[in-house]
Amino acid sequence: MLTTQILYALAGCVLLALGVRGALLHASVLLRIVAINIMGAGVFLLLIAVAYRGPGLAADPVPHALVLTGIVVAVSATALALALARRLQVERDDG
Amino acid sequence: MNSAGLIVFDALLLLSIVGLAWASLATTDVRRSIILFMALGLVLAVAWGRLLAPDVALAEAAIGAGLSGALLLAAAHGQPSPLPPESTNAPRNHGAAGMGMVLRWAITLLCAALAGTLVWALLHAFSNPQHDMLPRAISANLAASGVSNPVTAVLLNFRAYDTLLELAVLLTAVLGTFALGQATPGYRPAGLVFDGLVRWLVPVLILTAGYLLWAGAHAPGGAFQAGATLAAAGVVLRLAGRTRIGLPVGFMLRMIMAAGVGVFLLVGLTLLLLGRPFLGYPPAWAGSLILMIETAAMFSIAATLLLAFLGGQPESTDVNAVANRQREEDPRC
Amino acid sequence: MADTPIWLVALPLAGALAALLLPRLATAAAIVTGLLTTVAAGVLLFGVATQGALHYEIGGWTAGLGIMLRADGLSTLLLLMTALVVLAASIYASTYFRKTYERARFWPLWLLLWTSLNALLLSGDLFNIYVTLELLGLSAVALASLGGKRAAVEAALRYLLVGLLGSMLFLAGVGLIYAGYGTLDLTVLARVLEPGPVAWPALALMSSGLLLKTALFPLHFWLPPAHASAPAPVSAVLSALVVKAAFYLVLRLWLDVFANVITPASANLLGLLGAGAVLWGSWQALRAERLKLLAAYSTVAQLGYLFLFFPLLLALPAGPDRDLAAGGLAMLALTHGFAKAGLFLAIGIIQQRCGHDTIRELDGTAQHLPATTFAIALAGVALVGLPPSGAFLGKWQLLAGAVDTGQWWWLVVTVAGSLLAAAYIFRVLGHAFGHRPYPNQPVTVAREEWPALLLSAMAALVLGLAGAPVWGLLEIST
Amino acid sequence: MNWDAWLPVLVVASSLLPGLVIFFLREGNHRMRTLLNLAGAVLKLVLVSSMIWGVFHEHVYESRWTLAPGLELVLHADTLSVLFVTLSTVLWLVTTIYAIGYLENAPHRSRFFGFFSLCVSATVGLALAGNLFTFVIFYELLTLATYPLVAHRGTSEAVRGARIYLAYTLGGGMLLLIGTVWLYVLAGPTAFVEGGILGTLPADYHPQLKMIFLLLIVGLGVKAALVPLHGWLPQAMVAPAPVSALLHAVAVVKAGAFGIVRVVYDVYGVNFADQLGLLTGLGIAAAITIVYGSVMALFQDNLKKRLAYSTVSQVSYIALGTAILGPIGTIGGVVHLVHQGIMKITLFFTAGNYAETLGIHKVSEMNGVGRRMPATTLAFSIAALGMIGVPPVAGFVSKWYLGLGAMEAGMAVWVMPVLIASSVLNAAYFLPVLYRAWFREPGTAWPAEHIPAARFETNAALLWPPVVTAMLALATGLFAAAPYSPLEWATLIAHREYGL
Amino acid sequence: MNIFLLILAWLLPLVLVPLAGQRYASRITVIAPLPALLAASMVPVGSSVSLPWLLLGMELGLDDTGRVFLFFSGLLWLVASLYAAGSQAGDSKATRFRIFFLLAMAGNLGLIVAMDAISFYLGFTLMGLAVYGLIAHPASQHARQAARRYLVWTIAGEMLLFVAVVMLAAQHNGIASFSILQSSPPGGFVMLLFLTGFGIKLALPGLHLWLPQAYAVTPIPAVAVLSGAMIKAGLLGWLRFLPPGDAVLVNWGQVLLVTGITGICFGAIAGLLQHTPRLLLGYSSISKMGVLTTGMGAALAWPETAQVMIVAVVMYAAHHAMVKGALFLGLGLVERNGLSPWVQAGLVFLAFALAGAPLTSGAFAKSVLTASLPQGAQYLVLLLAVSAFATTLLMARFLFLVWRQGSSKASPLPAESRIAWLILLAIIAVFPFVIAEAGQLMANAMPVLLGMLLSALVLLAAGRFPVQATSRTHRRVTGGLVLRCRFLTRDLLCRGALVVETVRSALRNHYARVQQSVEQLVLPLSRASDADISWQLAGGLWLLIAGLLLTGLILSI
Repeated sequence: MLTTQILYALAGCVLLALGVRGALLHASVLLRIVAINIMGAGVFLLLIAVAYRGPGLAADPVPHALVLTGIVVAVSATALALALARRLQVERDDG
Repeated sequence: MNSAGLIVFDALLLLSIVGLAWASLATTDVRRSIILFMALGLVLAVAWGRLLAPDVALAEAAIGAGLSGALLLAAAHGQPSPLPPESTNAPRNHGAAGMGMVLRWAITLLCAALAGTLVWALLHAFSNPQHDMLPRAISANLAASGVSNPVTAVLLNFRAYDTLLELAVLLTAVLGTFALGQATPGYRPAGLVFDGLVRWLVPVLILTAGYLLWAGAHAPGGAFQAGATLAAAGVVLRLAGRTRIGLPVGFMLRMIMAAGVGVFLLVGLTLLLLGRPFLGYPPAWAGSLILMIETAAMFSIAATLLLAFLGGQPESTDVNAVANRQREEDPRC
Repeated sequence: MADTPIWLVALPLAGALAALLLPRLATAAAIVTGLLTTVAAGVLLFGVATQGALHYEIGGWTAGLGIMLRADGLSTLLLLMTALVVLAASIYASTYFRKTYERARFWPLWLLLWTSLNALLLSGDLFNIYVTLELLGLSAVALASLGGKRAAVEAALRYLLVGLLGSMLFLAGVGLIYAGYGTLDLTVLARVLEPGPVAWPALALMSSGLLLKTALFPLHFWLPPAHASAPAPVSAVLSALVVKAAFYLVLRLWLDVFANVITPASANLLGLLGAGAVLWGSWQALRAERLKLLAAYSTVAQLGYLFLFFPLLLALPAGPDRDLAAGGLAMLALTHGFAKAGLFLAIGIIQQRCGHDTIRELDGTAQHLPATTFAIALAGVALVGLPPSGAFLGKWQLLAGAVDTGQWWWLVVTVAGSLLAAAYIFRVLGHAFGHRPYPNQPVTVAREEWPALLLSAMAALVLGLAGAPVWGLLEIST
Repeated sequence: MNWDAWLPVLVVASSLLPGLVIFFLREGNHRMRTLLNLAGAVLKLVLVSSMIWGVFHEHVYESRWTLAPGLELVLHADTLSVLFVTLSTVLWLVTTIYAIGYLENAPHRSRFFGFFSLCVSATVGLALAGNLFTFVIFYELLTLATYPLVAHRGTSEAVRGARIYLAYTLGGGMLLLIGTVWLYVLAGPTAFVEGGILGTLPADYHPQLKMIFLLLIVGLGVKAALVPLHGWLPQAMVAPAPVSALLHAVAVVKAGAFGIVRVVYDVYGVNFADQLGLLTGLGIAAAITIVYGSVMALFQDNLKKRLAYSTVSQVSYIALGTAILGPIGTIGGVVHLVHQGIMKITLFFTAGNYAETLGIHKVSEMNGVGRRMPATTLAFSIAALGMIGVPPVAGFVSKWYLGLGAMEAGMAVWVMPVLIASSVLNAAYFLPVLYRAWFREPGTAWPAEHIPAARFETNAALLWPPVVTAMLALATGLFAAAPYSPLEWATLIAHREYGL
Repeated sequence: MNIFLLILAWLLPLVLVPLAGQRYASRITVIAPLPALLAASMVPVGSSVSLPWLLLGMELGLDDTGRVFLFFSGLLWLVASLYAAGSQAGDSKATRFRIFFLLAMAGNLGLIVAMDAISFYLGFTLMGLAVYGLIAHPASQHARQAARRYLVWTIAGEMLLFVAVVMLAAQHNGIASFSILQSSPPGGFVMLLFLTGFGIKLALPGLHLWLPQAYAVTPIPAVAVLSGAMIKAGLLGWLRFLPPGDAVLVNWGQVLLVTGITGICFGAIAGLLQHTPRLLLGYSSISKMGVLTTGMGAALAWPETAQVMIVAVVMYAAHHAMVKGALFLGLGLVERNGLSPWVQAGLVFLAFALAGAPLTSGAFAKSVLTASLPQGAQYLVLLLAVSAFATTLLMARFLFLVWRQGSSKASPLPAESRIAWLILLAIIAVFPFVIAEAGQLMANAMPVLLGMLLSALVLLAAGRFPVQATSRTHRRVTGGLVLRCRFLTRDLLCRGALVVETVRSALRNHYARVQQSVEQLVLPLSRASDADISWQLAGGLWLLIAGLLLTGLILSI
């Protein structure tokens, strides 16, 4: 059992929870998107912490690959969400 | 660094991570929140480094912190600050406010419970011996994967299918963005200082991208980091107010967008037709095929991220222009 | 034959690229792709039926190291349904979208959606499922926003955020599983998973993420606006397939992977929420003023039925009775898929021909659009669960399971839901029969109406009368 | 599959396929439509005739098709089904001719005849159903096929009537479904077997079986219009006359009654049902319905509504016959299935004739109509007298056997008064109509004379069907004891049910 | 041949029904009763026909009783048909009259040759209902009322009979053939039903309420057969269903005796109080049916002499049928043609015959009856004498009323009608001499003489002190009762409907109220659409469900 692993995983959990809370409680779309990104960051932190095998030891590459994929997916989703939000803003301004 | 120093470092890092996240979510000022989020991204990149995940650290720095932040900031550009609540038409009264308070606390508590549960589960998971079967299998097969960086091996060989779909996700996102119509024209041009900065920043970024791509095979780096860096160059140019940011238009643009998925798929299907499994590279060819895929992917990623940043299809490339005739009216009921 | 699973993913993906690169030929490319993919689905079904479940290791790497695609009876059936529904909707869409730029925007996303559906149904790896879920979510959102109206964009945005939240929780669950068991392969996991502090939260996280995506009551709030404001072919696929895909995952997780983790209490919770969905969804559908909203709420209700099966399946001992109930579940899901797609396409025709879909002003539709009305009626029969639709057989098994396990309350819910469904369907049909100045030249546009008719007939007639092989196919599992 | 296995399918298909084709015919193509309709009807008649012969000689006609494991769609011809099939076939033919005349130049004829054929297909399927599951399927199909017919006129009243009809029948269908499923779980596939199949179940199932019986009977009772489940029937009379005729005489109402017969005899077995104490309840429900329907009919001025309430009353004779233990009561109930059909269809035909020819919708408008439309009124009179139970019209035969059966079963104490009360009430609401029609002086003008008197008093297509059915009603009573008569057939059924 | 005649007896009238609208229909109608008469005279007693395919297995046959009945009924129908050919000639609705006339004829003749209960019931019903058409034929308010009243009673009677027949058949395993049914006597309840059911047709006192008014309005040829032939169907019913000679039925015989005696007295007294000839004849029929009832009662009460008694009763029935029929026809002649001398003579003769004066059929019938009386019932001789006396008085009053009654002479009857009457008169006059012994013809002189004497006195007195037309006793007594009954029924029905309606509207109101309150209760719920569900609430629910799922998984119940 590694303290580092636990600590970072714990931080990941906190980030996830914070993100969920933010995503649910914020009224602004952009803030919600930020919150979801933070949530994602928490999950990634958790995964990387899981991969950690201790100082000097090679970490498990699989979660790293997963997180890399996850980051790209997250940014894609963010991009689409932002485009929608912007479009909505335009529609609101027009209407 | 000794272990005590490490613990202090860890503590500071974790505190700043949590603190930044908290701060970023506690504010209702969108821009402030975004900047704090970008800061969080940078700190996280450090954390990845600390956890011996340099590939992720690079990607986080380039994408998580950099591009996401840029996207968010660009979106926040036209918005009043702070934003009005999304559902202004929802009836609000004192009772509802009271309910809202209860709800806030309930959600907070439930989130705390969520975190608690996760921690409990993780503690339990960590208390068992680590599962090393998969890492061992990877190192055993690394030689056949065509690359020496295990992360790249997983990404582009063992779990290449994930990556293929991930590129498809990216493509979907940008197509979705396109579907929403024209790009919002014109950003506020940056100042002269920034303009000066651009002159040397862009070539550096492009060079970095090339290096990252090449290095990916054996060291931290790869198509995503490279693509993100390349996109960053475009973003910088755009922020400098340049209209021409190196993006082609029309068919070429679509080719570049499709290239990542296309080459990936082409390789996979060619192998399939040659009697190998889908994406089952012959070990001798694996390195070159992966590099080929990665190159195409880099361009696609760069173009896609840039387009996402632009928030839509650049003008004159829109197929809108192709046909604007009105749909002929049908006999109504 | 053994390669068919990967073709099912590769073909629509290639089609999407073709449609993207050649906007002017997008429709043709899409239809060709659609036909090829449908053939592939048929070949897969044949293969699974004759040779048993198919496994495909991508890249030749063994499961665990690489990603394995698996096609068993259930997934194959759903793949075929997906192929048929999407193909029909494609044919309809080729007339629905008339401007070239609309087509250029629509087809690549459409085929990407199909790719994601097939990939999801075939996936045998938890993280891969996450990626397919995201691909599915994003393409669905992008398509839903194609309506371009403010309502559509607003609904799409909400849909996206909900989807992201769900995926993130799902991913957190995946992380937990990886932390606890060091593998992501479903087949392996099914062997090693055991009840405990890792599996419980993991299942809870993944399930709640998926429940949000599958719009189980009371988490359905995002669905009706999104499905009601999307273009008709998109609505059809969203309602018929996309929510169903998330449900498929719940089913997989609960019945295959986490089979020895789940408990009666949790299954009852799902059943309870399903009951809520049946009643609330039907009630809202009854009150809906627009056809599309009605159809969307009907989807909420119909998904509820599927969840009613969980407590039954858990209570039934493994054996023929359980297989029958499981077959009923699949039958209900299949029927709903076809019926709802047919319904939405028909509504699309009405909306385009009449310029609106307000139920109260539908008087005389039957005179004006007889074939379309007939399609709605057929779909309605299937939604209510009247014979000879497949849903009747499904509901029969639901009722039989409820009686068999002594869980009477689900029986009451099913009956109440069916009656409410009849009420909202015949509210529409009643208007269709209403008076309108006669003569009014009936309009029949074969290319527009056939897809809806065929889909509805599939649900209301074919599945019910020739659906027996479904049970046999479901026995084939990994 | 050989001929014996195909025949039941063909019997169903002979109306189903023409119906489906008719949907796609252009509105103006009435020659083709008529041809299809009549060809289907005649073909069905031929097929059914061969079936009658075969069943009499103990041929087994059976088609099976698996819908799901353990759930089979079974079409099986036994004596009881042949009786109902024949009734449906003959009356369908007549009604089709009538409908062709009735709907001349009316809109939406393709739709109408399409659903009309579907309705008959569902009825025939229901008659041939070989197990409860199949029965339920066709039962629901019947609901679906008749809904558009009731709503056909498209007026708000028609749509409302159709809605009420649907609400009732679907609700009933659900109860039936629950009962069927429950029974299926307890006893497996419930094939219709003469003498019933449930008697062998262990005794601790009996309370459940009672519950199931209640569910089934209530479910069927909706269509059979048992009080208080009859509310839809008077509403549904807004349908066009041929539809009402078919609805009241053959299809819907009769389907419910037929179902009750099936459940009591071929699922539970009448002796077992009696042993469970279920028959008395059924009988009392039927008795209440008989009296209630007749009393309500007294107060109706609208002719079709009066007939509708009369149906409520008359159909329960079948249930009453079922509730009477013993072969004679069975004969009475089963034969009334046919007799009521023939007589009621005549009444609705004639009511339609009055409405179409002279615009008469109410009893109070019928003064002297017998002189203007003697043949129609004669048909009406014969059928009405039959309803009262006047010999030699068919209704008398039913009543005779019901009475004898009640005596035999020792239930005469309450069955006889019900029979008598019903006859008296029938007389009370039918005879004044006859009086008006034959003895009152006509008013100065008819409410709305659509068809002037020419060679016949009205269109030939409208005139002949009721005349033929009235003659049939007379003949079935007069030649009740002749071979192949409904009565003889009912006797055959009773003998096979009781294993005599 | 025999078989054909037995079938043709009732089939021919039916076959002629469709021809009733033809031009020569009135002539054709006349041939309708001929097969019945032929059958009565040519078919040997005891022959029978079985038609198992008809109805529920029809049996026809002819026995002694049937033969007499067939004879006098056929004769009456023949005469009435001929009469009607004249009397209904100017009737605009003659077709309708002929249809019902033929139907009633078929029913009447059919029930006589019927040898099973169902065929009998068929004929009885057919006759009963067809008569309604004859009574209702004149389009007057009176006719309508009378017809309706007749119908109510007839249907009541038929219902009782239906139950009785069914119950009787049930005693014999559902077999309805008379030969089987008569093998054992019916049970008490069935007996009561038969007595009442046929009693209505026979107009027993208390069950006679339909009769007087019906006689008052029915066209003459119809009322002739009604009063002559058809009313006797009740008697035939008794004879068919109640096997005489069984000791079990002795008590019922006593009941019949009492009823019959009451009928005799009531009919006579009420008849005397009438002021129109038709009503008077009606009550006279009630009185005479009392005689038949008494005879039937005697047959049942003394089983050993039952056979003889029955023959006597049947003979009496034949006598009464022909005389009463002829009286009505004669009355019709007076009504239409006025009081010509030869009609007066005929009527006087008939009056004597009915009263039972010597040398008439009445004397013969009464003497047969008296002779058949069993030992224990000699007191009935006195009763019969009283009856004869009363009849004499009635006939005297009848002649008086006929004489007083004016005649319109607007539409004199053609020759056919007169010939018909004359034929009947001739037969009445001749047939006692053919079959009776001399002693029998001389019976009954005393009471008739006494009656004549008293009548003459009254006539003289009346001439002295002109009396107003007799009070309308009948209307007040019977009509009042009937009316009251009808009002009561209608009242009850209306009240029932009212109650139903009240309950229904109450339920409806209640339902509306419940609906309202439910709506108010669930208003927030029903108004709430999902669009209003805030993001936060949904999110909270989501987390809650996740938590519950976890709890459900952990707490494996």
